[in-house]
This record gives sequence, structure tokens and C-alpha cells, in this order.
Amino acid sequence: MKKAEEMQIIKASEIARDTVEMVLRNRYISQHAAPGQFLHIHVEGHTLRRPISIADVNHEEETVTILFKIVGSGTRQLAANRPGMSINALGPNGNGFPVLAQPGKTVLLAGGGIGVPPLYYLGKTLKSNGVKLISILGFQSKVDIFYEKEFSQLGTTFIVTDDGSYGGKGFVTDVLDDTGLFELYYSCGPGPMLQAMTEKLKGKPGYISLEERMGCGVGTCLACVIPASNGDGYKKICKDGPVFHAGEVSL
Amino acid sequence: MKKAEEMQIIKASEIARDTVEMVLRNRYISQHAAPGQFLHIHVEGHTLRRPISIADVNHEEETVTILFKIVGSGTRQLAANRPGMSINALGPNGNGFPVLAQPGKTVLLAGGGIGVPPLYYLGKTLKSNGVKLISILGFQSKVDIFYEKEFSQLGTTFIVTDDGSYGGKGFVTDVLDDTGLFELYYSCGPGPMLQAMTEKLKGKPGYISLEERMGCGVGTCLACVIPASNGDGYKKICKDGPVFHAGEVSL
Amino acid sequence: MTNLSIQLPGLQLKNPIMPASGCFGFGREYSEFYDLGKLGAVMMKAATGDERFGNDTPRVAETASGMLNAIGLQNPGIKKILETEVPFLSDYGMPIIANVAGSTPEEYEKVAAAFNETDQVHALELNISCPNVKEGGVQFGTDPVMAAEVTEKVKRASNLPVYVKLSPNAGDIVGMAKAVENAGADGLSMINTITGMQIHLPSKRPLLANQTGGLSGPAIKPVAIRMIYEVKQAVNIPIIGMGGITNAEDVLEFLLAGASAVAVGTANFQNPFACPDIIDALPETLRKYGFHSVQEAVGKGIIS
Amino acid sequence: MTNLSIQLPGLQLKNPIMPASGCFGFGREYSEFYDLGKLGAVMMKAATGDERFGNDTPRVAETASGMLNAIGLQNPGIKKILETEVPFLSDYGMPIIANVAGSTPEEYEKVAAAFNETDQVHALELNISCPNVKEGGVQFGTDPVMAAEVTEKVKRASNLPVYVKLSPNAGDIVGMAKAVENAGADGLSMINTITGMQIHLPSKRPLLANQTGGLSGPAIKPVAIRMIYEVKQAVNIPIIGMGGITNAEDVLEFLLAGASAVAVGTANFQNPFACPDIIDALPETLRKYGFHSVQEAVGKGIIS
Ligand SMILES: Cc1cc2nc3c(=O)[nH]c(=O)nc-3n(C[C@H](O)[C@H](O)[C@H](O)COP(=O)(O)OP(=O)(O)OC[C@H]3O[C@@H](n4cnc5c(N)ncnc54)[C@H](O)[C@@H]3O)c2cc1C
Ligand SMILES: Cc1cc2nc3c(=O)[nH]c(=O)nc-3n(C[C@H](O)[C@H](O)[C@H](O)COP(=O)(O)OP(=O)(O)OC[C@H]3O[C@@H](n4cnc5c(N)ncnc54)[C@H](O)[C@@H]3O)c2cc1C
Ligand SMILES: Cc1cc2nc3c(=O)[nH]c(=O)nc-3n(C[C@H](O)[C@H](O)[C@H](O)COP(=O)(O)O)c2cc1C
Ligand SMILES: Cc1cc2nc3c(=O)[nH]c(=O)nc-3n(C[C@H](O)[C@H](O)[C@H](O)COP(=O)(O)O)c2cc1C
Ligand code: FES
Ligand code: FES
Repeated sequence: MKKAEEMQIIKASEIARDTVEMVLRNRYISQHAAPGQFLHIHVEGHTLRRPISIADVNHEEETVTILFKIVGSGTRQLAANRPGMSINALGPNGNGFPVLAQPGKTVLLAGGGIGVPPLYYLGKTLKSNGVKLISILGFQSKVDIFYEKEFSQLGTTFIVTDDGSYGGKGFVTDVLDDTGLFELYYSCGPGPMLQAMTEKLKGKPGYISLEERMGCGVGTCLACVIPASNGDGYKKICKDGPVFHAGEVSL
Repeated sequence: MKKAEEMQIIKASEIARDTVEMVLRNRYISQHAAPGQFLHIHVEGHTLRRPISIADVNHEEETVTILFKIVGSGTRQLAANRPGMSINALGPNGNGFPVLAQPGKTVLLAGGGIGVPPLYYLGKTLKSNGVKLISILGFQSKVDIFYEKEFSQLGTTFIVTDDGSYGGKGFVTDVLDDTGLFELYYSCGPGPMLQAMTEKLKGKPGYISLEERMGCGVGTCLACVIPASNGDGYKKICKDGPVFHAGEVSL
Repeated sequence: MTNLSIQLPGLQLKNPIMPASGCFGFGREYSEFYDLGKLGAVMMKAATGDERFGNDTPRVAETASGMLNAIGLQNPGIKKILETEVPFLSDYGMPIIANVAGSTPEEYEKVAAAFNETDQVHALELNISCPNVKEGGVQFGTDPVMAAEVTEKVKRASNLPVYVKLSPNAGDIVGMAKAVENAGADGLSMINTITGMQIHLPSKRPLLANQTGGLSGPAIKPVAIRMIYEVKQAVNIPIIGMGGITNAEDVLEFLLAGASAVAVGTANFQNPFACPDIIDALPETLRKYGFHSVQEAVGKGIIS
Repeated sequence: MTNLSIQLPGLQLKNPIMPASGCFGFGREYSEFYDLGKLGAVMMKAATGDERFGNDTPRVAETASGMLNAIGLQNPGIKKILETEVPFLSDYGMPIIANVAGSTPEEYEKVAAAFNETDQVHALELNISCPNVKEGGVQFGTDPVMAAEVTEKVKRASNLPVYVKLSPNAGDIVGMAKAVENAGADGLSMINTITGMQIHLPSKRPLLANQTGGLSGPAIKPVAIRMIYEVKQAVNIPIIGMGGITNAEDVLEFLLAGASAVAVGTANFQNPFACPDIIDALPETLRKYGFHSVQEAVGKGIIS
């Protein structure tokens, strides 16, 4: 049976502009989380829970790491929680990234802004499987950049910023021609970025992770749907996703 | 100009069943508070402020003490605040007890339950004016009793409990015949107690402090009215009161 | 022992708590959290004649102590619901209430009649109050003449007790209630959501793709209580109450106002265990306020 | 420089923020907190022909993100308001809007006419939507024919612009708005409170002495936004918006939905500085979302 888990906050720190890294301890979630899954977090004083991706997992410490940007009152309230306090989460929710287990293959990780976090745990897992990684990470500006070092340790990493204040100026897709060959891509980021990615990489196998406003977060309320590309109704992002094969849904 | 004051919590402790004593530091309020006035306290997550009487004042420390019972979600939330945190209050609000300045006179303080707190600062002030005090304090049960020692230091103090678990069994008014003579009385407590008091002591000068559900707490919304006994409309408890001459309002 | 059971037309409830329509799908997801057999009953997601895809996204928005939704009656259609969803739920043994929707009185009729084919559904909830579809929905729910017409048609078509779900958007809720009672309703369920809107400042347009949505959650509880209180005094059929219930004290408030049972909607999203938690807490809450049974509390708050 | 000013019939507002009727008395109490001259305008507490004592207590209850009130139009009567309250407020120099109430169309007429005697009041707000009095009040506000009749009478009796205050309890808010526009209203103010109730569990009866009360505060904001959005597209007179406003972002949401100015009610009780705080924050909020003036934002959220 599923449960709503209490997660103890072990660490909380601001690692980039308005961007908080939180380490949360919970046995069940840490032992079951797969790359690309998310937590559905209750925030004091708010009707709806907030979906936040799992950015890293430490099995021994029984912790999961989340990274989130303060964009509204829910994330602001979440950021106000201090180590020692607990938060209530449903999770791990949804279907994550299929983890390729073929050593020697090269894959691309392409993340935009707050879409970067789920790619980190994915990258770590892929690397431990012997997969070669190239990463492109896009941020608004220099002050928004996080996990550059962490991704660099996984493989070649390109950073781009909207305003050119660090790395290349432009979008994640602008770097696609410079990365060299890859067999598969994984991407997470804002809608327009995913549209551009899937457009430019049409025909190449890839997986994308989507965002939508959620109610239940578990597949019951039908808030978070996306049309299936075969025209046959909707997929639920919270339950069938958040990760989909690039050709499976119409963005 | 009036302000909404931030008050720093210096001390918070449970001194009887569900009854919290809080010491709050604020220069303006501590220097201006008179016995019987109240604070209108903002409680996180609640639309309306909560009116709580000023139970004591320390001019040198610039603190005021409040005593409140946890009866609902607002007082529960208020009780969750810890020393070091601040609460936002309007105050001192309302008109307090007229302080008799005639040494040698004897006055009765009669308080019921959570009506006891405002009588304490009144008693201290009267005593420092050389007034002789008799107190009757009524509580539900032994575990609810607070400030017995404090009142005893002001003068003869009778304790009664509804269930007889401590002191006399019965109501505050049951002790009225045993107190000996007094020239004036001050009373604060639940409506039925005040009705019984003013009935039994009809003709004797006295002041009573009233409670009513409040909106603004400053006299503007007309939520907290009580009919004037001369039939001429209403008085506002938050602004004209909470203290009234016993004959001034019809209970 | 506190007696939680209650008997309503077609429904022998072991307790008065059921998930509200649309906030529980067809039970599959929450069956992974707890044994659905614990519930007093289940109100299924709306059923329409054919499969419906609903509105574009975003479909939900958060508001102060509430939320807006504009799902738009997405559902797999009556046929599939009968084939796969009803049997799944039926295994848990609690009464099932089917929520019936449509664009025309004829569609309501057709859907209602389809439920005659199974003996696993115990009552119909006639959703004449969905604010999130272009046709039908709330317009039946704000016009007493149309509401009565749909009710009559469905009563004739169905062999199940019919609970008509009232819309708080109606100007005269008592008039609506009387109209559907006269048209043969066996019970009422109230309230559906109140039509509302949120404007998204960055994009300077309504946040929901459907523009408007239905407001639910604790924000609307005072409106639900008032309407149930007024309607209870005007009709002789039982009321299933809903609107912002999150705990057992809320349930008691609804019972006192005149509801005979209640449904829990939005609260499931914050706490997937909302229904079982409430069921567990209810006996103690009833006792605390002096009641020995649910039945005893129904309508006790009404001053006449 | 962000231009906060806005011109409405009878009202030259230096900013669009005013306290809502009944949440500010006649300004005396809040004048001890800040300079009332800072306000765009003031909406006075309701005025009736004679002094009114209002309802019994309790008169207020707290709800999730809102409150219920049933004050019942307590006010000193038109004569005293003209003699003592209007001159007091007038000293601060901002426009004054008088809130006119009554039990009969004739009382509305009489009160409205009385304000012709002063040049210190700049507009009338016709309160046909007070849910807390036995006669008049909300029944004028839910029946378009009666609403139009009162509006016409008051327009004839008064030489001031008349803003009719609409009730969200009306089933068809657009119909109401059109009816009073046709009857000559110069503007609308919306929304008044939604009728609600709370039952007090320990006493097992409605908490408010009046049983029902009006729901206000953030809980009702989505309903206010929806109604303003719908009405704005149907009428050609300006709207003063209200319902749950607590900060400058809320104000912008109301402007985008179609309000030309706004009133702040319940928020004053939590924060006596609600109005001046919002006025201070508004220029930055407008700038943040790309607006140079209040006027520019009015109705910009409407998709046509
Ligand atoms: C599967 C998934 C994974 C996510 N992972 C992350 C992550 O790892 N780090 C991170 O910073 N953000 C992540 N997001 C986005 C995050 O959920 C929103 O930023 C957050 O909900 C905003 O809440 P708020 O109260 O601060 O903002 P508000 O705008 O005040 O929120 C109002 C409502 O809108 C919803 N909402 C607003 N923006 C979004 C959005 N982009 N996606 C979904 N719902 C939204 C909120 O949940 C809430 O219900 C993820 C979203 C999804 C769907
Ligand atoms: C002038 C004045 C002085 C007071 N002094 C004290 C004091 O020193 N210590 C103390 O413990 N209590 C005092 N009270 C009572 C105190 O205000 C209430 O117990 C408190 O507001 C309850 O809040 P709640 O959220 O816990 O209860 P809830 O019942 O959840 O509150 C719901 C609403 O009802 C109001 N309310 C409930 N009970 C009362 C009440 N008895 N009086 C006024 N409003 C009420 C609340 O303020 C709130 O608006 C005083 C009341 C007044 C009017
Ligand atoms: C996401 C969502 C979907 C809903 N779908 C339906 C529905 O299909 N049929 C229906 O009659 N009511 C539907 N409702 C209304 C609820 O059943 C309920 O009447 C309303 O939400 C008030 O209860 P609450 O405040 O507990 O949520 C829906 C509500 C929500 C929040
Ligand atoms: C205590 C109180 C008293 C009110 N009195 C009046 C009144 O006299 N006349 C009137 O037109 N509206 C009155 N209202 C309604 C408000 O003016 C306003 O329309 C409503 O409260 C919604 O705004 P808010 O959510 O900002 O409070 C009153 C509201 C409250 C809370
Ligand atoms: S959020 Fe409810 S179905 Fe996805
Ligand atoms: S609480 Fe508003 S007048 Fe007293």
C-alpha cells in the first residue's frame, strides 16, 4: 500500500538565485526512487501539493535530494522549512526515465532551468552503467547556474545562458550541432524548449519529461493531461509520465 | 499615529491545562498599556485577529504578559510560537478598568477562567496605590488553576472550582457572602458569571469586562456590540469597552 | 458504540463518508493507498454517453483555501465504465453511486438507462451542475424548469434512486431543490462547485484554458452549509452534503445543517487518506458533541 | 512614473484603491493609523433613512480564508451621517462614495436624495445586495426587475453618479448588470458578500445570531474575478471591483478582469494598513507586469 511519507529535512541551502537544494531523509522513498520520478509535496497553508523532481538519491544515507526554484507562494513556503523539520510527500510518483543499460553508448542530457534536476540522478545512474554522457544545461543568467561541477564529473558539459552572462549565449538547442554524436537523448525543461528539442531531433530516439499543473498527483483527477500523438485521447503526466517517449505525446 | 507592533516572544510556557503564559517585548505597548486593555493579535493562517487581555506589564523590561487558553485553531497556532519569534499585535486596545486611587479602600476582584488574567495587572496597580484587595477566582477544575500565588500576594484570595477538585465547589458568586465588606468590584469572566455577579451585587459600584467575537478590534466594523442599558443603541466592546460600568450595558 | 450507519434511498451506508465525484476517478489510484471497502460508498467520476476528452490544460488552479478545476467531464464513456470500472469498484463491496452527465436531456436519459444493465450500481447522481462544459451542465442546474425536465426523464428511464446534484450558482437554491423534488428526485446532493476564475498575471489571461472553473475546497464550505440548511427545511428528501469537508468536525457541521451523508472532494488531493482518516475520527467527534449515532445529528442544527 | 490615476463618473481618483463599505466605518478609527488623504476614495458604511441598530451578536465568524458577517446595516441614519461623518471625512480631500441602503424603494430614494444636500459626497453606491437584513437588501439584488426599479428611482432622486452594488447571490450576474445599466446606473460595484453560514458545534446551532451571514475575504476572490470578467464584456459602464483583495497583485488581477478601481474590505481587519500598503506597492507591481498606468491594465485580461 502507498503511504504519505514524512521526510526529515537534513540540509537546506540556496545554491543559486532563488534555487534551493534540500536533502530529505526517508527510507521508503530513497529505496524506491527511480530517475525522473517526482515527489508530490504538501506545503503548509496550500490546498494543492507541489510536484518536485527527485534530483539525487543516496541509498546508504536513505536520503533524496530535491532542487527547486522559488517561483510562487508554495515554493517560498517550502524554502522556509529548516533542517530538523519534516515535510509530507507522496512518492516516488510517476514513471521516470527508462535507464539505458548499454555500456559504451553515448547519450545527451539536455536540461533547461529547473528542468535540470531530474537529469542529474539519471546521469549518475547512466554513468554507473558505463554509458557516455554529454550534457547541455541552459539557464537564464549566470546567477541561476547550479550543478555545473556535478554534471562535468559525468561527462562533457555545455552551459548556455539566455543573456550570455556565462557560457554560450542562447538556447539549449543552439548547442545541438556542437555536441558530437549521440544515440539517444533525455530532456527536461520548459515547454518551448522541449518543442524545439523534439523538432530539431525528430527521428532520433529520445525521452522528455513534462510539467503540468496538478491536482491529485496520482492519476485520479485528470488535471495533468497531455494529448497522445496518436490522437487517442490523453495521457496523465502524473501517472503515465512525467517522462514520455518523444513521439508519444503532442506538445 | 497608531501602529501594528511586532512583539518579540521572550518566554512561553504552559502554566495550567491548555493555558499558556507568554511574555512579549515591545516598547510602545509596554509603556502605554493600562489594566483591562487588550492586544489584537494576528495569527498565521487566520483571517481575523484574536483579542487577548494584557495580564501584566513590566515597564523596565518593556514587556507585557498575556495568558491564554487553547480553545480553537487560533489559540493553538498562537501557542505554537516559540521564544525568539515575533507576533504582530494591535494595542493596547480599548478602555481598561478605571484605577481607583484611594488608599485604604477595599475592592473585590472576581474572575472566572480565562477572565482572570486582566484582573492581575489591575490588582497589582491597585495594590501599589494602597488599595486593599480581596480576590475570588473560579476555574473549571484543579488542573486549570493559575496565578493563585500571584493573587495571594495581592490580598485574601478565594479559589473555587466547578467540580470541587480544589478550593470551594461552585461558582465565583457563591463566595460573595464570605468575603467581608468591599466598596467596589471588578469582574471578568464568562457571560453567565457576569450576569450573576451584577445581579447579586446590584446597586454596588462595579466594573465588568466583556467578551464578544470581533472583526476589526478597533471600532470600525460594528461586530462586537452590546446594547446600552439606557436603550440608546449599542456600545462597541473593542473601543468603548471591553470594560464597562456594571449598569452601563444590558447583559 | 457510536452508530455510523445510515439508510438512504438505494443506499445502506455503514458510514456516511464517500469520495465526491471527480475527485476519486473510479477508485483505482486510491485503492493503492487503502482498502476502499472502508468507505461508506463511492461516487464515481461523471459518465457521458460517449468518451469525452475534456478541456485543454491548464485544468486546475490553486486559490485561497480552495481550487478551481475545469476538467470538462473527461471520461471513457458509459460503455467502458460499465465494462471495466464498475466491476473493479464492485469488488470492494460498498455501494456505488454513478454520476450521470450529458449535453442534452436525451444523453442524460441514455446514460441513466445504461446503468439499468448492472446490479452493481446502487444509485444515480444526476450532475446537472457541471460548470465546465459548453452545453448542458450548469445551465440545467440554474434553470428549475430544465432541471425538472431532466430529472423526470431520468427517473422514467432509470430503475435506480436518483440524487440530483445542485449547483450553488443557482440564484434560488430552494426553488431548484423543490423543482427537482417535485419532478421525482429521491434525494439531493449539494453542492457542486461555484464558478470562478483566476487571471494569470505573467500571461495576462485567465489561467485555466477553459477560462472559468469550478471553485471547491474549504473556501466554499460556508456556502454549502447555508444552502443545505435552507434546502433541508423546504424538502422531504435526504441530502448528501459536500463542499470543503476536510475533517470529522466538518462532517458533523454538515450533518447538523441537514445532510444525511457527505462526500469528500478536494481534500483527497491534499491527503489521499482524507476519507479513511475522517471515518476513523468520526465516532469520537460525534461522542464529543453528545451524539450516539449519525442519524441523531441529521438536521439538529436547524432552529425552527 | 507609473500613473495610478483613474477617472470614473463623478470620481477623479489619484489611485484606484478605496476601503470597501462597512469595513472602514466612516474612517475615524483608521484615521488614527494613517493619513486618509492617501486613499483614492472612501466608501462609507451603509446609510439608511433612520438610525438602525442591526442584528444581535455574534455578528462575525471566521471561515477558511474568509469571514462571515451579519452586522445588519447598523448606522446612525442619514441625518447624523450628513451632519458629522461626511464633514469629518471631507477634510481629508479624497472623493467620498456614500453607500445607500433601505427596506423599500422609497427609503432608498429618500436616502439618495438626502445626499443632494451636500457637495462633499461625489457618488452613491446603491447597496441592493446586503444579505443581512430581513427586508430589502439582497432581494433587490437577485431580482433584475426590482433592481432596475430601485436604480431608476434613485437616479431620478439623486444628482450624483450612481454605482449599483451587485450581489453574487444572483443566478445571472450578467442579466442583473444589464438590467441596472439599462435603468441608468453610471457604474457597478461588485461583488458584495456571498450568503453563507457556520454552525457552532458546541451549541449545535448557527453561530451568527442572524443565522446566515455574508462571506467575504480571499475565499471569494475567484468568484469576484469571474463575475467582473463576465460583466465587463456585457456592459459599457465602469466597474469598481472587490472581494478578497489583500495585496497589489490582487488589485492587478481585478484590473485585468475589467475593474477600473477596487475596494478593500476584510483585509483591513487583519492589516489596518492594507490600503496604504497596497497603494505603496502598486506602482512596482504594475511595472513588474509591464504596465505604465492603471488605465492601461483595465480589462487587459479579457480574451475576446
Ligand atoms: C513532474 C514535475 C516535476 C517538477 N520538478 C521540479 C523541480 O525539480 N524543481 C522545481 O523547481 N520545479 C519543479 N516543477 C515545477 C514546480 O512544481 C512548480 O514550480 C511549483 O509547483 C510552483 O509552486 P508555487 O506555489 O511556488 O507557484 P505558484 O505559481 O504560486 O503555484 C500555483 C499553482 O500552480 C502550480 N504550478 C505553478 N507552476 C507550475 C509548473 N511549472 N509545473 C506544475 N505546476 C505548477 C503549483 O503547483 C500550484 O498548484 C516540477 C513540476 C512537475 C509537474
Ligand atoms: C477583550 C477580550 C479579551 C480576551 N482576553 C483573553 C485572555 O486574556 N485569554 C484568553 O484565553 N482568552 C481571551 N479572550 C478570548 C479569546 O479571544 C478567544 O478564546 C480566542 O479568540 C479564541 O480563538 P480560537 O481561534 O482559539 O478559537 P475559535 O473558536 O476557533 O475562534 C473562531 C473565531 O471566534 C472568535 N472567538 C472564539 N471565542 C471567543 C471569545 N471567547 N471571545 C471573543 N472571540 C472569540 C475568535 O477570535 C475567532 O475569530 C478575550 C476575548 C476578548 C473579546
Ligand atoms: C477536480 C474535480 C473534478 C470534479 N468532477 C466532478 C464530476 O465529474 N461530477 C460532479 O458531479 N462533480 C464533480 N466535481 C465536484 C465535486 O464532486 C464536489 O461537488 C465539489 O468539488 C465540492 O466538494 P469539495 O469542496 O469537497 O471538493 C469535481 C470537483 C473537482 C475538484
Ligand atoms: C463587516 C462587514 C460589513 C459590511 N458592510 C457593508 C455595508 O454596509 N454595505 C455594503 O455595501 N457592503 C458591506 N460589506 C461588503 C463589503 O463592502 C465588500 O463588498 C465585501 O466584503 C467583499 O470584499 P472583501 O472580500 O474585500 O471584504 C461589508 C463587509 C463586511 C466584511
Ligand atoms: S494530477 Fe490528478 S491526474 Fe494527474
Ligand atoms: S470588532 Fe470591529 S467594531 Fe469592535
